[in-house]
Amino acid sequence: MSKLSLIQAVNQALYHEMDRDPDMILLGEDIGLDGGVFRATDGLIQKFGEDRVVDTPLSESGIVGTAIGLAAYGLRPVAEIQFMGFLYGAMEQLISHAARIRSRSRGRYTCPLVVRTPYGGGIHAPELHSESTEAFFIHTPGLKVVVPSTPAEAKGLLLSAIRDPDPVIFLEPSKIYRAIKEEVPDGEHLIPLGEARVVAEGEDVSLITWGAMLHPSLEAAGKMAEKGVRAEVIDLRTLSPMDTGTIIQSVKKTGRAVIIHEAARTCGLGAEIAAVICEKALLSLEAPVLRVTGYDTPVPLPKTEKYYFPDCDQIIEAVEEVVQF
Amino acid sequence: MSKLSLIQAVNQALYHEMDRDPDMILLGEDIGLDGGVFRATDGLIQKFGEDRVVDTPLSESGIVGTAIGLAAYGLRPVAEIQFMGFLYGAMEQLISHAARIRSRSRGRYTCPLVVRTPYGGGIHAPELHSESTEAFFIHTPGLKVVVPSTPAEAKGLLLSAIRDPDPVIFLEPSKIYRAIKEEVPDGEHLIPLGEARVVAEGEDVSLITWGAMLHPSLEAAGKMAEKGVRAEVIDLRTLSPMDTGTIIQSVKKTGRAVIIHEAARTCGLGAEIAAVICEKALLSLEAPVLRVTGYDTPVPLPKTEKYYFPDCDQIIEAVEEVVQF
Amino acid sequence: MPKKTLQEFSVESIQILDENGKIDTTLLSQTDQISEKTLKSFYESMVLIRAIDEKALNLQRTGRMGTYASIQGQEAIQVGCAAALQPSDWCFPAFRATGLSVLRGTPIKVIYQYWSGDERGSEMQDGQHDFPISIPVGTHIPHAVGAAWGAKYKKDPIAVLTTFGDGATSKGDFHEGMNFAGVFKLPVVFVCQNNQWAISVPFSRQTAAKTIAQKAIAYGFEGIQVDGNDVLGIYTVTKNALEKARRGEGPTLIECLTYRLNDHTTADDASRYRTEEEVAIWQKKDPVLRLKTLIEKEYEWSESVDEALHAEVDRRVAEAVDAFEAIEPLNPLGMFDMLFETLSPELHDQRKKFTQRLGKLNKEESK
Amino acid sequence: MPKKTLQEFSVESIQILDENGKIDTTLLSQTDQISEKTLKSFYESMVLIRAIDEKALNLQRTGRMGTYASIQGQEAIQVGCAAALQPSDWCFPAFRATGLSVLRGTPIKVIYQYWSGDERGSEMQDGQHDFPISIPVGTHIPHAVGAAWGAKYKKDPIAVLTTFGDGATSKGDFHEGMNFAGVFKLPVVFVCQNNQWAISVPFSRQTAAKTIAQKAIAYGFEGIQVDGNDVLGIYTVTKNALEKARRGEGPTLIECLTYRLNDHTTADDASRYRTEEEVAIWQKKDPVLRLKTLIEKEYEWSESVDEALHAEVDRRVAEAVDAFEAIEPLNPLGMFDMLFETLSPELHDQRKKFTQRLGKLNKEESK
Ligand SMILES: Cc1ncc(C[n+]2csc(CCOP(=O)(O)OP(=O)(O)O)c2C)c(N)n1
Ligand SMILES: Cc1ncc(C[n+]2csc(CCOP(=O)(O)OP(=O)(O)O)c2C)c(N)n1
Ligand SMILES: [Mg+2]
Ligand SMILES: [Mg+2]
Repeated sequence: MSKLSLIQAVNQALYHEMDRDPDMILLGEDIGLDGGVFRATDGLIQKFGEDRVVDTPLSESGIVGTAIGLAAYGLRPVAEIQFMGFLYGAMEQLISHAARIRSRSRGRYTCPLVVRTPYGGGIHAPELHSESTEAFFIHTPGLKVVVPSTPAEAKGLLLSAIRDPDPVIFLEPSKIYRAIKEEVPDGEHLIPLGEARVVAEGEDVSLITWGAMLHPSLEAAGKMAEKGVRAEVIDLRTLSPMDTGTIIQSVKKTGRAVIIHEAARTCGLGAEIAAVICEKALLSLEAPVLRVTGYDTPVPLPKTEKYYFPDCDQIIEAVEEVVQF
Repeated sequence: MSKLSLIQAVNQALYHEMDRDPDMILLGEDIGLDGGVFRATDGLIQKFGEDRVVDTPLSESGIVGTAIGLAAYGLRPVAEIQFMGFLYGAMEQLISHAARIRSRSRGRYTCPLVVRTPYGGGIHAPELHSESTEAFFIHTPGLKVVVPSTPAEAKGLLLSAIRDPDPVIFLEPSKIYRAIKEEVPDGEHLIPLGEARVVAEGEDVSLITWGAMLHPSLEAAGKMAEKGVRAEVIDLRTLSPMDTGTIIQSVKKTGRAVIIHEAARTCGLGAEIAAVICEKALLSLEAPVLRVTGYDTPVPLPKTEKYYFPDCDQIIEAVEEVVQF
Repeated sequence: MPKKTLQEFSVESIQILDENGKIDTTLLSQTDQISEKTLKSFYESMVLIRAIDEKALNLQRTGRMGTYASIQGQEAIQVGCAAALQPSDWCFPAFRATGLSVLRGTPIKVIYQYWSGDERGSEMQDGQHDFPISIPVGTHIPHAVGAAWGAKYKKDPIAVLTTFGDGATSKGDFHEGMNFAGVFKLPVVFVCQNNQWAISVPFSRQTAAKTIAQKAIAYGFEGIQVDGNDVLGIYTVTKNALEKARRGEGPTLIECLTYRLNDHTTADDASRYRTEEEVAIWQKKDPVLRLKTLIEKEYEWSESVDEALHAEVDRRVAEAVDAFEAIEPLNPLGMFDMLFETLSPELHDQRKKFTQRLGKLNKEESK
Repeated sequence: MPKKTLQEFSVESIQILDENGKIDTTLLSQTDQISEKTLKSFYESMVLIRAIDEKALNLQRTGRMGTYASIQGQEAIQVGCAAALQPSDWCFPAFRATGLSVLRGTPIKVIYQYWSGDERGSEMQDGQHDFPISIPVGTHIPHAVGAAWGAKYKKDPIAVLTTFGDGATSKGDFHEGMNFAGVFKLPVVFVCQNNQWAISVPFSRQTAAKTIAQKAIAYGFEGIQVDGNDVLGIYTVTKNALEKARRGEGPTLIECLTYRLNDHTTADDASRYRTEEEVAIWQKKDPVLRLKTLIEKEYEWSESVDEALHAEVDRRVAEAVDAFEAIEPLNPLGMFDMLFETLSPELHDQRKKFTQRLGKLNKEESK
């Protein structure tokens, strides 16, 4: 065990797996000597050499497209895209190919590819450095989508993502890359994909969230506890496939749900969660399912970005609304 | 008035507007002498010349990217993308640019661009010719998304889309390009964006749908009427911005809702609609909100594609389920 | 050095077998000699793949197959490439490569399955290192580059070949793939079947460059044009490029200048956008006829031998059609079962409901 | 014609003002003479934009501005381009173009606003036909091409110029944009500021081509390399290219070979990936010093005149900083109000709730 930040945990997971699996290679922009703009790959080129830690041309579609070929050839490529906003250039490769290599080839070729990318806002960076459009990938059959919320989670989920036989979009909440440190198990540490985590148990309301938003949600839960409202907090971890069972079980118990995400509201994952609840737990509902989300606008530039992201107060307000409904 | 198919109505709208506005130009693959693979632009190059009806290189991102420049320069470009599945190559231009030109430039430049593309399945075509990923664009702040369901609707909505000062993704259900003919007003015919249409009134259940799915929905409503169940059928027409008012009003009246779309279920627009209902009309609900949708898989190739798309029977089943709940 | 020339480039064009069936022996002897047997087998392959193509058009016309993209006029490229490839090489064809696929091992029946919209039409044979066709033009090019990268990483002594059309060169994926191949000096050969049309868009509207070959200059490696109706030229150039790739000397772009003799696909009507005269000119350059002239002249290939070949080919194709038509229906559950290694609970649920629906549908149909 | 040469290309490099401040008069006289006044104004512009850049670094270091991308070493390109452009021309700069923007009319204050994350930093002045910077590398290139297309369509007698880095040439958008420009023969000039690094990725990892200039060959138009630290070369070549564009003779790619003297941005640490020796070599080629040497020699530019210029520039910059620091806070409602011409009901609703939240937040803050 050592106390690591999320970015260090990512680095450790990459190191661990590269050491274990000679077929794993990293590719991306500035991941070599520079160690990645967030230093996720710091020290890896020194250890594993430039055949395995490969700086590529500035070419997101090229990175994902060649990674698909690498994966089909039998390697385990882990691609870094510098920011989620630059993944849009690779959408055709992801949707039309990564997600379909296995089914198109009837299982003959597979695509065990991980695309890692920092995501979400709050880091005072220029436009398109604060994207949280996970819904695009969740809506794409054939992809998995994973978002860790703490350092230990990051290590355990990333290792599982790399070993997964299918393509995984691994979204790292950049806001909390360095904000939290926690004990992270050394060596093997695997958290299965597809299972949500109940971070806090409660009887009165279910807070459903993931990534950086877990933290204001926990804060809100703490404050509400002082007022006697016991919130259950669920960290989804794997967004696709989603652990519907854990959500429904919780809402059947609490009768109330608030979903918190950074992404724009309309057609975000929050909508899917609300729809599932409304379909499978309607009779348990004692209040409307509320969503606390980003607005249906681009994320503002740093000067006013703070206004975009859900904060503890907004979560508390929503909780109060459903509790008092 | 003349009796036209949907594709003829599109052609007439393009003709009408090009005739009226010398700044309107068409660009895309095979839209010139070939008249487009579906013949949407048939005859237009002969009438308006090759400066205004422009065959481009095979380059979807180039088409959308240069169209953004054309629009910002003051033209009214209408781009044809041959099939929705090929729009994925242009996602970065759409998300990072078309949707942001106005806000990034603080209103100095605008992007009055229409991207027309055939969408949806059922035409026995190869892979990626049956896509209905409207949710991607609905989830992108700064874009509008419009889907007509009949010939007259197509003309009225397309004219409004072209005159709209902001970028519009105009999705034409290719399955019904030639399936229906109806009277289409000659000359000016404008249907405002952002307003849904109640196609059939009813008291017992609201069927909410758009595009080609309107037709099996109407068929199902007809069959249910025979059994005494009166369905209200709503054709959304503009998917973004969505006419929430019409949806909520209807569900408050009927207490039941079934949403029908071709797109994959998870994170499709159906989820958003269910979430909005669950938030704004929970107390009116007498049954869970059900979704009849495509599966969370790619659309199969022609041999088995029919199994993918919602059909009348599935809609009836869902209606019976909510009515008997 | 106020003004100086940094670099000079030239773009060459190769032709070994000319339009009258005459061979340029100097060029041929520079490479290994092509034997009588090889020449005849090239011709046999061309006759075979043309017959497969003709039959596909016929199956489509008679409603037994879906939309099909004819390869007529482009047979030399596919035969030349197939002959130059080793079985251990990997191949990433675009959709106009029926001939190449057959020669790489895909049964004719499977070709017809693909074009009839049957997913089993994308299955590869054991030991056949080919990627299935995908539809978005040009987007498979980076996959070929990635596989070549994989081979280089694993030190496998193979090369990768990918084919695509002139239209494909306009896509960003062509650019990004070519660029990676150059930067990492990968063992990959890019074969552009420049048939001068992308559906209705002529080559001059695809690029202002006079050749596709010169596009390699942008990526720092060699590009060369070859007469796309000259199987000997294609075979020779491709073989050299593959060997160079296997030697670790990097990628090559080969532009095969040819012509699409038929409509783009069976859903297209080429008379809307190009003249009969143009087609007629290229009909005279037919790659099959050209090779026939050669072997007739050089190796006494007689009409009766030719007829026997056609009869044998027709028999094979007819057999394949029978097999194609006898195929049991595709199980639609593949939609779920082929997507991930393990089904998620939600997909499992969807699959279960679908199975129930399927039961009902099948009952109704059998009524 | 068994083997023939189809095309020959050469890539030229131009330098008018060499590293010792000496002018090649033959080349210069081919174009219109550059007057003493012009030369001095070039120098003044360079001094100005370097001072703006220095101050930006300082503002960032002292926490008064956000991440900033320094242009040091690349001033000649920006001054040369700005001088070659007409006000009626359109300009689509990438992010490393502070100097170009200022010389095109953006107030210094607005530059600092942009890099402090204030959306008003993207506002253009009346009559300034420039696109705001956007962040995804290379993706603005097609916009420039589209605007050039618009100008051609409207028969406006203007040209369009776009700048980008060496890294940008690897993106599909570069390719698709260049290709459209060639096919439609559009009045656009592509200026690549090849500073040999894309953050930590060296030019050799960006492309296997020896020059960026040769990439134009792939698109059928002219590409040329110019010494990117030679303002006279850049001015001359760019002016010619713009005039050619305005005459309807199509696009040009200009590669300006230069070097980024500072870190990629203030968030970067270039010592992780490149040597001090390399930087030192390029420091000697500083474009500002080079021009200073020339005007000192030719026009008796004295130290005292130089000091006066620096004093005046410092005053202007200080004034701009004051103005920058006095700006009233940005209204966050712009997030809604700038998105569409008309707000949808849903956005109206979100805006309303946001206004209430803002009220609360402001109250809390003022407590
Ligand atoms: C990305 C993409 N855009 C458009 C299409 C539709 N389409 C299919 S084939 C084709 C033309 C291809 O031309 P080319 O690359 O020259 O190949 P050819 O058909 O001539 O063999 C087009 C436009 C497609 N399949 N993919
Ligand atoms: C599409 C995209 N990918 C990655 C980035 C992150 N990034 C910002 S600048 C840069 C390097 C750009 O290099 P170059 O084009 O040579 O311009 P320079 O910085 O040298 O001026 C990178 C990778 C980005 N902004 N956009
Ligand atoms: Mg072609
Ligand atoms: Mg650079």
